[in-house]
Amino acid sequence: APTQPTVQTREDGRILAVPAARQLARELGVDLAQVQGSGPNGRVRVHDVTAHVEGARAVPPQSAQPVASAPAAPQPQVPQPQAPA
Amino acid sequence: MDFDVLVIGAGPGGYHAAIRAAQLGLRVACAEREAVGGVCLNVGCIPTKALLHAGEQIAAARHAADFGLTFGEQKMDIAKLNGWKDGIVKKLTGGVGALFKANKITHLIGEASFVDAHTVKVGDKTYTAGSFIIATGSEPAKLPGLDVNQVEIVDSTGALVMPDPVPARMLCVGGGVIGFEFSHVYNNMGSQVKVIEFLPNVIPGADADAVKEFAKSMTKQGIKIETQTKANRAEKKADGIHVELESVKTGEKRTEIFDRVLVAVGRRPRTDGLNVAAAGVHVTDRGFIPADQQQRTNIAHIYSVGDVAGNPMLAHKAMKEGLVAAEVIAGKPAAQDAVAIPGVVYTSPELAWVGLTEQEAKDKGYKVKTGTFPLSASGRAMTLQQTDGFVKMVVEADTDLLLGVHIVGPHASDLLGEAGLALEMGATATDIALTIHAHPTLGESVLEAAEAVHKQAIHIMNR
Amino acid sequence: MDFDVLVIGAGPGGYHAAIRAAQLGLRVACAEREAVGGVCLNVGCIPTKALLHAGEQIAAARHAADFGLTFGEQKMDIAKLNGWKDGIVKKLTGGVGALFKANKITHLIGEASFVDAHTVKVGDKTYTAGSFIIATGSEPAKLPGLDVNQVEIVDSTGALVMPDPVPARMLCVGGGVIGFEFSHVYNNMGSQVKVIEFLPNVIPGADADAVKEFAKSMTKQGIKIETQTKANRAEKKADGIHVELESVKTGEKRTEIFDRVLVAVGRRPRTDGLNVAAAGVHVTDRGFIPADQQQRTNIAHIYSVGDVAGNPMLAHKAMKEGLVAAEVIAGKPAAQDAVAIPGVVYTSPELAWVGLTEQEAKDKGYKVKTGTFPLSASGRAMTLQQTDGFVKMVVEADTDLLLGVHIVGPHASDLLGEAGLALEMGATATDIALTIHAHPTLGESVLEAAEAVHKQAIHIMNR
Ligand SMILES: Cc1cc2nc3c(=O)[nH]c(=O)nc-3n(C[C@H](O)[C@H](O)[C@H](O)COP(=O)(O)OP(=O)(O)OC[C@H]3O[C@@H](n4cnc5c(N)ncnc54)[C@H](O)[C@@H]3O)c2cc1C
Ligand SMILES: Cc1cc2nc3c(=O)[nH]c(=O)nc-3n(C[C@H](O)[C@H](O)[C@H](O)COP(=O)(O)OP(=O)(O)OC[C@H]3O[C@@H](n4cnc5c(N)ncnc54)[C@H](O)[C@@H]3O)c2cc1C
Repeated sequence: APTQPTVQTREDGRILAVPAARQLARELGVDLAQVQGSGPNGRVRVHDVTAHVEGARAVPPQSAQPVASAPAAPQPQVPQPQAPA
Repeated sequence: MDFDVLVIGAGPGGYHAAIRAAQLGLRVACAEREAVGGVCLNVGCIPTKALLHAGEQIAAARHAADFGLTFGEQKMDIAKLNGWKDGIVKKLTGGVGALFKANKITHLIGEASFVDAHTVKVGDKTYTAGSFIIATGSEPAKLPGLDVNQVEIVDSTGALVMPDPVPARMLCVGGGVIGFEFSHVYNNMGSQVKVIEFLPNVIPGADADAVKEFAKSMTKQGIKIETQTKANRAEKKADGIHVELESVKTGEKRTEIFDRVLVAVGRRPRTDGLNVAAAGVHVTDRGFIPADQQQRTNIAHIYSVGDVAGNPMLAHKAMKEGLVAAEVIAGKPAAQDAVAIPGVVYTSPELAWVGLTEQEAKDKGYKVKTGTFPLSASGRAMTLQQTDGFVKMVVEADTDLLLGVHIVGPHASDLLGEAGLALEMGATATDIALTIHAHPTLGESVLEAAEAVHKQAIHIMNR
Repeated sequence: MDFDVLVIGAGPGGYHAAIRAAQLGLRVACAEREAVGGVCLNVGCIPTKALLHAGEQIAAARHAADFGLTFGEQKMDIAKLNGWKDGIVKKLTGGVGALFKANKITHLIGEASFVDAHTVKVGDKTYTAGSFIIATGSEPAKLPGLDVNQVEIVDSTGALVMPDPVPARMLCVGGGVIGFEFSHVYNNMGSQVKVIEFLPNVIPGADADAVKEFAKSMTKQGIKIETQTKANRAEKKADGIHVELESVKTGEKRTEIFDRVLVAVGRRPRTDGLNVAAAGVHVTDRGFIPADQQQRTNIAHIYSVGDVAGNPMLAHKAMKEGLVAAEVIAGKPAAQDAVAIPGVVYTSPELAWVGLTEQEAKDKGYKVKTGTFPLSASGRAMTLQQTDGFVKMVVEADTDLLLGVHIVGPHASDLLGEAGLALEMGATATDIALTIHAHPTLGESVLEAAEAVHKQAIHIMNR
């Protein structure tokens, strides 16, 4: 089973994430600090959050994973923006 | 339960909350004791911008001589000016009223006060609601010794009515955003304006370099600025209002004579008549009703947004908080998690900023790089006849992460859109530098400031 | 080898390439046969914007009556106008010259032509270089039957010299960006202006809704627009220039009389005198020298940037490509990989866009959502007396990904900064909607258009 990714934390304590990713993380009950960001400086984008959720779903729920057991998490309709060709 | 949500106050915080709550299908009421639109639409953001535009057109007509356009005698019909400004206010407040109707929001006319945590009284009727949003705003702070009579000694509301004739000598007590906006208006209208400020710098909160550039331009335009100065008392005499000014540093006092004195020394939260105690809502010593990231007060179903919830007292902060409160009540995953709240002084040039000042960034322990691009090197600024100012970018040295953007110049407030989005997106100076900006635009100066961070601006030498 | 890089042409493409190459430590020469700054600074972007500003000030003075400001007789000193405009050009081209010096760029005066793939002749001297950058730009396209004499029948260069008196009747042949900018200037200066366009719509390439809104405002301001119309021939007679116009649809012909005719039917790449054949560089049928993402032509050490490299013929595209070529030559990982290149018509209101139009997005197979916010609902636009226009956002329906932004309105070009960065960052409409935009600004209309995509704009009803 995949291990929890090690997420770099910034010295200023800020978790870099675009606004839509922050909102989606709240909606899905995801702790952004646990999400591996794919952008520069570890910036979290929407697809990072969805990938995190999908990764977590592939693993049987464990108590150590708040994501999968978050009570409010609905079955996510996961948007995945792609840059236009 | 009469309503799902009852909003108290129809300023920008309140009306945004009410409309969003209605959009999300809730039964909404909004109580307002004065005029829909609050301070912002009636006696704040909007009428000041109308007057500023009018004043700037007077200045523009003067500068038109540079390119050969001259005019005969210029006349200003002050009654028409006030009427035009009032017309815009009416149109906008009427618009909010229409939006209330269209969104089926019950508009309760009168002062709201809590009976208990689930009941509010408006006029002689009481209403129950599942949630309450307190959006009661703020009012001008008072200054002992200078009693506002809205004729000779005015606060921001009185200053909005341009007198006829325009005062020859104007004193503005307080060198903050509101003080400078009015000073700029009156200066353009022909008043001799002096601004006094208690602190060593005007526009507290803005970047020191930006403030310096801004103050230089204001001074060049004829506004006299005296910092570390306070006004002790004012007395009306036959030849004008005698104001005792005092140097904060030396204690030296002198009396100067003015025709109008504007007291613009800040604003304080407004909770009078609201009787929040009955609901058990916590109020701070300074009168604020603090809220968490979901805009909840200490009482879980009572929310607080806008000026009454805390600083900065700005309309767009109130709007954001209003939307968040409404969405949270509707069960949405909203939060007031903004990286930065922009600030603007709508003078000409404008002073606009978002994010950390250089000093704030340093104080927070960041290793900082900056890049500055002067508008004197911008082709677009030249064609607009407005080359005072610059764009300054504050960046985290190691990561290139954008921390703050500070702009003095024409349309600076419009350029903030990019800067604000960049901060929220966690953009780097490189992201901005690699984005094509249309030529010739003022936005190119934002790009060049980002390039300057890397010592690669094109239109200046990078040292 | 005399130089690491020899740049041919000192327009925006060429001078950006030269300066960046020098910043990166290369030995650089730049050959120019006319004036440093190219079309853009001398007879393009900059002087048009100067004239547009002057024209808009005339219009603004007229609108000032709305708020009570009136003027006596208005006079326009045309010689001074032309001189002011020329002064800005001189300042900017002088600035580029100074930057060349400061960056130690050798400025070769004269026409450059290739001797072989490694040697270029300028005047009577030959120079060798490791790489070459072709940045020779473009020139106005000609129209048979309308011979430009720069007096009665002018191209964009002739139109830049405002005649005294201003022509009473002006015909603009071509309803593109350049045509409309001049039409707007002459209209504000007092000419009766007609624009004819061969195609069914003006401003080809812009979003259809935006063009409609734009054309409506131009028409309201007095510019007559006739689409699907062409000009066959022009003849100077005692009472003016007789121009034969023909309806493209019906073939119907008629003759109309004008005092000045502007031919603005596009531009074509310029390679005359360059003798690229000697270097083996490929030139297309239409005269372009195409380049790859690193700006390399078919000959690996010869680069091509700007108008001569292909459409769109815009200064900021030339600049970007110039920077890319210089960085690639210096061994940096640069590429012209822009998601979108913005376009602007600098009239009042401006028409500005970046990214895909609604139709383009559909043609590419996107499932599209749009959101539009009218400036008539913007408080800031009201205070600026400019409420014509809107912000329209084109978004991919399923992912919310921003595809294009189309703006008609004041300062539209300044608002493009946010839109352009958003496209480059792969932002969604939600990212924009969640970002606090200062109040009251035009940028709030960008936010509201993003909200409108989700049927949640606040200041309009969302249908
Ligand atoms: C001159 C001036 C210029 C300004 N310019 C700007 C600017 O350019 N940009 C900017 O962002 N901000 C500006 N501001 C600040 C801005 O106006 C405020 O931040 C904003 O109005 C706060 O909104 P709000 O909804 O919190 O409160 P308010 O706008 O103060 O609205 C509160 C409303 O609640 C009502 N109310 C209060 N108590 C009760 C009660 N018990 N029952 C019923 N109704 C009640 C009041 O009548 C009022 O209508 C300016 C302010 C001033 C004074
Ligand atoms: C009226 C008008 C308004 C415009 N407004 C805008 C606008 O607002 N925004 C915008 O983005 N674009 C605008 N453009 C387009 C813009 O001017 C061009 O896209 C831009 O100038 C292209 O830059 P360039 O470096 O490719 O070429 P150019 O600017 O054309 O420069 C090429 C240079 O190369 C020199 N040259 C050519 N051949 C040789 C040779 N053999 N030897 C030596 N030197 C040579 C020329 O003398 C010239 O100086 C406008 C154009 C016009 C005509």
